[in-house]
Amino acid sequence: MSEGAARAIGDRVPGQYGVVPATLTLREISIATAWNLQGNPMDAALLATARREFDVVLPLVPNTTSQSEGCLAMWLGPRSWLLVARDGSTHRMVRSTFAARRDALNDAGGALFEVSASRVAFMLEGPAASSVLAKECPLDFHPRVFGAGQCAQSMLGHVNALFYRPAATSAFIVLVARSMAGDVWHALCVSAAQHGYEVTHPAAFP
Amino acid sequence: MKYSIFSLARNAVSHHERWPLAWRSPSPKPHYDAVIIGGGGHGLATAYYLARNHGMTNIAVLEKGWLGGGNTGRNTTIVRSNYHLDANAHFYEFSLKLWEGLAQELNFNVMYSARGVMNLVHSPADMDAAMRRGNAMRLNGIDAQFLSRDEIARRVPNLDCSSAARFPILGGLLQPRGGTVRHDAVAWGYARGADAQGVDVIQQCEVTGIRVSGGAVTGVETTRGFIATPKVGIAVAGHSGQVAAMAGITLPIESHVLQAMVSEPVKPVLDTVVTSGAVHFYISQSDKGELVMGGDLDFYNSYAQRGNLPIVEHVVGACLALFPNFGRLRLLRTWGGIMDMTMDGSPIIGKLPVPGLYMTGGWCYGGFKATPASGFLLAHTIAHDAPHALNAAFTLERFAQGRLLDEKGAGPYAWAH
Amino acid sequence: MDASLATGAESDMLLIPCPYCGPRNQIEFTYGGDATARRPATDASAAAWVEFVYLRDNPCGPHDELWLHSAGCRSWFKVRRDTRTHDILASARIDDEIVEAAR
Amino acid sequence: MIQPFRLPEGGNIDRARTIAYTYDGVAGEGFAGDTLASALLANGVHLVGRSFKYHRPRGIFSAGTEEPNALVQLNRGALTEPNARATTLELYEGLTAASQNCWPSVRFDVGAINNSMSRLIPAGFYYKTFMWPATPAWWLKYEQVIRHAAGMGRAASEPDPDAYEHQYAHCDVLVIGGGAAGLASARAAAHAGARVIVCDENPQWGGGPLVAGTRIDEQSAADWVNATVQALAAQADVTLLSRTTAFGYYDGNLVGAIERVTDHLVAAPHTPRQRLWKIRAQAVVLATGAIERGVAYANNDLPGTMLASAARTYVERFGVRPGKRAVIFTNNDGAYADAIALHAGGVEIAAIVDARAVAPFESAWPTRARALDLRVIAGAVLAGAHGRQHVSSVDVALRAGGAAQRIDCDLACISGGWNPSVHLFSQARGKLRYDDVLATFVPLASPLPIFPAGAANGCFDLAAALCEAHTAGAAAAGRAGLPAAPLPPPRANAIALAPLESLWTVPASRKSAKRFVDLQNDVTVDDIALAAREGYRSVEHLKRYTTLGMGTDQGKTSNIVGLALMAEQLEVPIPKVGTTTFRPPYTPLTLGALPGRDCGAHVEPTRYSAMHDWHVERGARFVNAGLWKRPHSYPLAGETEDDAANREARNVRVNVGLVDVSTLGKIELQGRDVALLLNRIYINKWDTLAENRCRYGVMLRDDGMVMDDGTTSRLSASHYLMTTTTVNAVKVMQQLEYLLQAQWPDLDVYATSVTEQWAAAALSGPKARDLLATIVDIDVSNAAFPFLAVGACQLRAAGGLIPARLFRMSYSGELAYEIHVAADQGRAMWEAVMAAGEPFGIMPYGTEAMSTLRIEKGHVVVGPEADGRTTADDLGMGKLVNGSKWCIGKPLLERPALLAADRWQLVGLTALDGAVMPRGAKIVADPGGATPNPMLGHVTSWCFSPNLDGWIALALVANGRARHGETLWAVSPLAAAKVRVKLGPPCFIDPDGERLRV
Ligand SMILES: Cc1cc2nc3c(=O)[nH]c(=O)nc-3n(C[C@H](O)[C@H](O)[C@H](O)COP(=O)(O)OP(=O)(O)OC[C@H]3O[C@@H](n4cnc5c(N)ncnc54)[C@H](O)[C@@H]3O)c2cc1C
Ligand SMILES: NC(=O)c1ccc[n+]([C@@H]2O[C@H](COP(=O)([O-])OP(=O)(O)OC[C@H]3O[C@@H](n4cnc5c(N)ncnc54)[C@H](O)[C@@H]3O)[C@@H](O)[C@H]2O)c1
Ligand SMILES: Cc1cc2nc3c(=O)[nH]c(=O)nc-3n(C[C@H](O)[C@H](O)[C@H](O)COP(=O)(O)O)c2cc1C
Ligand SMILES: [Zn+2]
Repeated sequence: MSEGAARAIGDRVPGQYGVVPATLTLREISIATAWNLQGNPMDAALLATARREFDVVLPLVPNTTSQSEGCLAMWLGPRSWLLVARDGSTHRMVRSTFAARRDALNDAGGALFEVSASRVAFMLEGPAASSVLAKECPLDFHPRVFGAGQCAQSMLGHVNALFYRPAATSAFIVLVARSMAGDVWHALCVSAAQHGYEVTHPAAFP
Repeated sequence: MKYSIFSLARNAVSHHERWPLAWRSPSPKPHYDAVIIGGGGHGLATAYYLARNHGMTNIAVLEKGWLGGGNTGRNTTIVRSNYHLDANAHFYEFSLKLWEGLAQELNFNVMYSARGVMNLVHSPADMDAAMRRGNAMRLNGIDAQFLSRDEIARRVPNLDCSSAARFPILGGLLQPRGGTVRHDAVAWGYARGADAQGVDVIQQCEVTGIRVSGGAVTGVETTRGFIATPKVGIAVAGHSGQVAAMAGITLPIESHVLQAMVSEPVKPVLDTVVTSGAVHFYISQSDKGELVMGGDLDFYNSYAQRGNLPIVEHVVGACLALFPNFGRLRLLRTWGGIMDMTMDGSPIIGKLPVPGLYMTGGWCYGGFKATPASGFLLAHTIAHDAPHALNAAFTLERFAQGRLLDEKGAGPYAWAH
Repeated sequence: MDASLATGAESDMLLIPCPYCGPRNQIEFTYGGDATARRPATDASAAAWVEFVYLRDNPCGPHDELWLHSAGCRSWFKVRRDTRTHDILASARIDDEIVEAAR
Repeated sequence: MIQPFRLPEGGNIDRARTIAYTYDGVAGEGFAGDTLASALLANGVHLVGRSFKYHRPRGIFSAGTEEPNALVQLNRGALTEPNARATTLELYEGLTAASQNCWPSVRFDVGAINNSMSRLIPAGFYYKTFMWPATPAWWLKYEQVIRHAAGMGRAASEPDPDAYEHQYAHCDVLVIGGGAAGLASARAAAHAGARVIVCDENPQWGGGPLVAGTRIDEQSAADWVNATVQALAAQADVTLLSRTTAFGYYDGNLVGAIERVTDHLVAAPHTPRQRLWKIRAQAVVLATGAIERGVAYANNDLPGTMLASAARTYVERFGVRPGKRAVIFTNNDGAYADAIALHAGGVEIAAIVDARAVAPFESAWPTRARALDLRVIAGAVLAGAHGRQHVSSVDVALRAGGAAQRIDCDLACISGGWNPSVHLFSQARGKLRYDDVLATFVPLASPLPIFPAGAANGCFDLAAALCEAHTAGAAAAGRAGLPAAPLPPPRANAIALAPLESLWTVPASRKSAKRFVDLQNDVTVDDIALAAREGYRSVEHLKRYTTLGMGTDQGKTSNIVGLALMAEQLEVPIPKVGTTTFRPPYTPLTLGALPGRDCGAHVEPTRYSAMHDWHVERGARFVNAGLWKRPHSYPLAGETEDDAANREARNVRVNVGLVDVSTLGKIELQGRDVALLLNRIYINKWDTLAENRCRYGVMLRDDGMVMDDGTTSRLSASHYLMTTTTVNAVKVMQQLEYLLQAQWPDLDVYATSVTEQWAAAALSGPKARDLLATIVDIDVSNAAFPFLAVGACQLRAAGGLIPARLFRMSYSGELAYEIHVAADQGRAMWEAVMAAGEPFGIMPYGTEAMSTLRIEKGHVVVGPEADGRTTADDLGMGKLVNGSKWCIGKPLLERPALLAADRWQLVGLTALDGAVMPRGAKIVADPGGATPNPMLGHVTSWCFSPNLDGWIALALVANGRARHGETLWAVSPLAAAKVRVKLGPPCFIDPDGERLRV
């Protein structure tokens, strides 16, 4: 019995939980700033503006992402993207610049919405990560279907969720609505307990 | 032969080899004074009351499959009259009164079990709505009581009445006279009763067309040939839209699948019907011991009589949220039925725009409990070519006139009722 | 992830083919009803509105209907589905016509 | 402890590990690998239960999921489980079970009097009696008795402590059934490179025991099975699931399967008890095997009666002798193999009774049987069995006629033929074909990619089954787009089988003798004749009238016998009678597994605002609002919730209060045409809304009824924020997306939901401005920031400045502001405002006080007032409907009934005589009036107004606007209350709205 076993499944305190030894790690990923950018992907002006304002090329293929040093862009819909600031980037976005950027996009026939606090992100890493997600998510996480750098929106239990695979590793990031993040964290812990998991300190968005 | 303990005893002696047919299997005649399409409870009841109340015996019920094979044979058997809107309240209360004497009326035990129907209340808003409805019932002369949480805990021991529950129970509205009825027996009892009065109950006979000439109905095309008749009553539930279309009529109805399910039989654990609007769930225990459960529609148009897993998961999830003690029981069987969902959640009972054409349908979740009244009133409407006061409000025209009977206020979305 | 506009083999029943995201589980979607009901012009007669709001062909067979990929890309789109079997015959973006892949 | 009927060796059980169990209070021992049934048999226990209706003694009939009889009450207390199948229950240390449906004991059961009365209670007897005395009350009495007699086992009376979970999986080929056929198909599919999942309901692989000495690919069948399983397990994209039953076939090739993870273990921490798999397969191979069926002869239900293949299974798989002296009754070759196995297991074979005129000694097994000189009586049948609680002898009669001979035995093995397990094939909309040679239904065709193989496909010869299965596996992979790679199919030597001769029942010598078709529901041959006689002739009527096949076994061994007998009665071919519908689940499914983890507190997610923890710390009581938890009130020590709400409401009118309104739906809109959109979806006009201003709006449904209301603010030239009610947030967003995408794609408008982004609090009360001025960095004077003004500001909080959006709008009717900040700063904002409010006497208030305030002010709410049946005009907002423009819902407002004079309209009610307004009251003219007492309207919202010190309400009353000043009655028969009420305008405080403009 590790000392972790004393704690209750669902706690956020770093340490080992569930069966021993832990084969998974679970942590919160802090989102500094996030924006919802919308517009017509056929419109060169919009793409150019996006690039100028966030130095990122908007991914046009559904459920894919693109990134620059400063920011990660995830495809949300045919006219909608989620931009997430990547920490430590030189172009670190600050909220005060919102109005200027919004107006720039409005002028380019698009839209920009502040959503930094809308979602909470968790990262799950370890050989069983995808099977833990697949307990409550109908997506196919097989690497042949859901490769590195891809993203997809679906359900995790009864909660809408955005899944992102940062690299060709076993790690997945899942983003969910803030008001339900507590439920989701608890659910992930319960599912992970049978594999044993370790809660580690929150980290920045990769 | 009259059914009774005595006839049972008599027949026991002859090893039950002398029981007569419950109904004949006649072949269609070329002409009838009226034809009822649909051998479910409503169609058979309509025929029964046409003969019994209006002396029309040269009539036929045409059933494409087997008697009671539609929703009559697959519903969760709850009967009640706990309605808010006047027209609904009076109609369903009339039906409940007919249920009370139906076994004797038909000399067939339909097992009307007045075990009470309880609607749980989970929030102050629910509470207001339930009280409003209960008060309306009482003013309409219908039995209703409001139960405290403790009272409910006493009557339904397995219910989780703790305030920690995800859907805490604040109280409940009870209609003591509500309950269940043995569904198959209703079809069989009415069929036997109609047959005894000379009605032709014809199975394996599908209506494929409605012949209209000179602006009025003259007969029906069937898989067993044309049958001439001046009056056609449609009682086909989930197929209402299809059959009405045969006469060129489009209805404010969509067909959706509603699932139901039963657990393995167990000794008595639940003595009343319990329903919860907030969690979309209802449950009762059959006399054989199964827990009979249902919930929401699958939410897509369907004629398939089967649904998918998400709703089953939801229904059972709701069940266990309310009855955590049932977790280790097992699901025995699930099935679906084709619901005739109207755009305001209330039925259409009466004349259709084509003279000689009548319908009862648009039952949504709740037409089984209406069976006797619907048959009684459609029979009246057919016989007099005019509606009875109790079905006068359930017209097809109400949608154009804005006289909707939207009990839930859910609006013009078939799947929302 | 297969983003191709998936038109259904029989095996794509309530595996709903989002024209953008590809086939996905039905729990990601919200049903929107009959896609053939046409919204009348703003100045149309009350009768036209009654028909649009209330009357349905309710076919027993192929049914053109609207779905929203509510847990996904938030696109409304069209699906042709056989109401007798739940087989999905084809799907299309909201502003495209539904074309059934030849079998 | 010795196990008297355990064979000295054999069986794949672990004799080194003895396992103790208790059955009916008696301790017993078995071995690892036993089922409860095999352990009971090893200890000589056959009588395990009483039948459903007649309470006749019943024994173990099968060795698998088809078991109709051996249903036991497993465990005690919270873990107890009714109707557990002893034949599939894996033995584990300490297992406790008891027989059910009997009292006081299974040996002596009072209920057995039903058996002596059985002639009085044929199928459907209850439809013919219990109708007198003719009152519903009497049926309730009869019903009590019937209910207690019925029902089999007992449910627990405590919550199930175990956990369950779901698991989605995706594969190219799902193979259901891990017998020889299933493994052969999996092998072929995997070889083609497919992602394969194989599931089998048993703990071990290999399926139905193959006849001893059978060889596959030059090895013993057992070795081949192990080798194949190991080879499969070694492949990355192959998943093997034992103890996993595929229970249902759903749309989109989704197969539901249930894995029993820990049921066979004593304890397994952090592991769910069962796992419900939702497997999305490109193609499915159905290798579910076949189930043997019995024959209905007199007393064919006595303990000691067993399916022939089951008897063999007990000998070969469990090393147990199911009896000492057996008679085998068959109409096919298979049972000869079973007899041979029993013989090898030391069971004396008294006779093999073959219904076929001549024993087929040219075919394999009969020949071997003769070589062992087992006695074979051909052209004969079992006419009946004798014994009190166990078979002691059977009557064997030649079909040609003549006196029956009695043969002593303690075991009667029956084989009436085999039924392919086509359940899932039928669920997959597969059509069946009646095969006259096999006398059973076999798969014909399905429109779906499902490939039946082996015994499930009616192929009962191993060699053929293996080839067929191999081909099916490759074909399934092909269907998933994977071309077959050459691989030889597994080989076995073919065994010639002589044709079976269909036989369903044997005439009984005495009329009163019972010949059972459905052992669980006590349906006899006579019951089926009765159904036919009375006209219940459709197979569906037969089922419902007699309850044939409606038990927990769903008639796996009996349905076909029943419908064959009906065919005989009606003198029609069997296919004309047809089968009943196969429905999920294939075997009964634990309820707990269906919601899986999403049960109890998690049956639906709960949404918490950013300030939730603060509310909790402040002792708030919560109410459900949609999925949200909202503070109802914040009672102080000794206060009731109502006291608290009244205090909070009063404080807002005299000082200032803060309420959490984060749950309101928030939708941001950007683009050139937002005003145009708003004009079309709201009844009022929007193109006149200036920047940094907000406005109240009402939305209608297409049918003209009020759908939702809220405010919309213009944050910049092209950027708007719309708020919706908490409950309709999702609905409104979907409606907007529908309109923008499907109806008006030409509009340049983008929308996104920001409900989660912004935490919101409403600050209201006469002192709101003075308070605000102390913490915001903008001028909030009436001149600079008038009523309906909107602006951005920063808010001084402990941790520094917080960017915020400020709105001057009022729900309470007081001077009020809404403050929106990013949700992750919600609590900091809230605490800052509370701290700054200290000197002003600020109090937090909950939904109850909020409701009181808005009732006093006459604000309508979607739900009680806008109940889906009310128009804007009913609610007194007719003027808002702008005549000059079209909007959704407007055209249908012209319908006659919506313009009628007697529409129910919104009014305010004041309770007279200092009376308390009852809840959910109805409005009538004469409270004593006879029922039905016409209702003129009803109360929609009501409260005690601490500020008016009396009970007030909002109500919808027929032609209410014309009735201001009238006195009517608000009555609640439920509460036995009636109150005189005065009608007036629906606004009780500050009708001209001066307070909110100061
Ligand atoms: C799962 C489920 C649960 C339910 N629970 C309840 C409940 O608890 N309480 C309640 O009151 N109601 C309930 N209902 C609703 C209720 O079952 C139905 O409203 C009611 O049984 C309808 O009866 P019916 O006779 O009109 O229709 P049906 O019983 O469906 O009969 C219609 C008949 O018409 C036949 N038919 C159709 N087309 C043709 C044709 N062209 N030619 C000839 N015949 C045709 C059909 O074969 C069918 O037999 C439930 C329904 C379902 C599906
Ligand atoms: N009449 C006979 O003599 C007879 C009968 C059955 C099998 N066999 C022989 O056995 C050999 C192989 O037969 P097979 O592999 O086709 O059948 P099998 O009976 O050997 O294997 C089928 C397996 O599928 C499992 N199963 C059934 N339904 C299931 C479900 N819903 N979910 C999960 N598992 C399920 C069964 O428990 C069994 O383990 C062949 O030689 C066949 O002829 C002969
Ligand atoms: C009230 C009620 C109780 C039922 N009880 C059982 C039962 O005990 N056993 C069973 O197998 N089916 C039971 N069923 C389901 C029926 O077998 C059948 O599935 C249902 O009537 C739908 O018919 P279908 O499945 O033939 O389409 C019950 C159905 C109802 C409506
Ligand atoms: Zn999509």
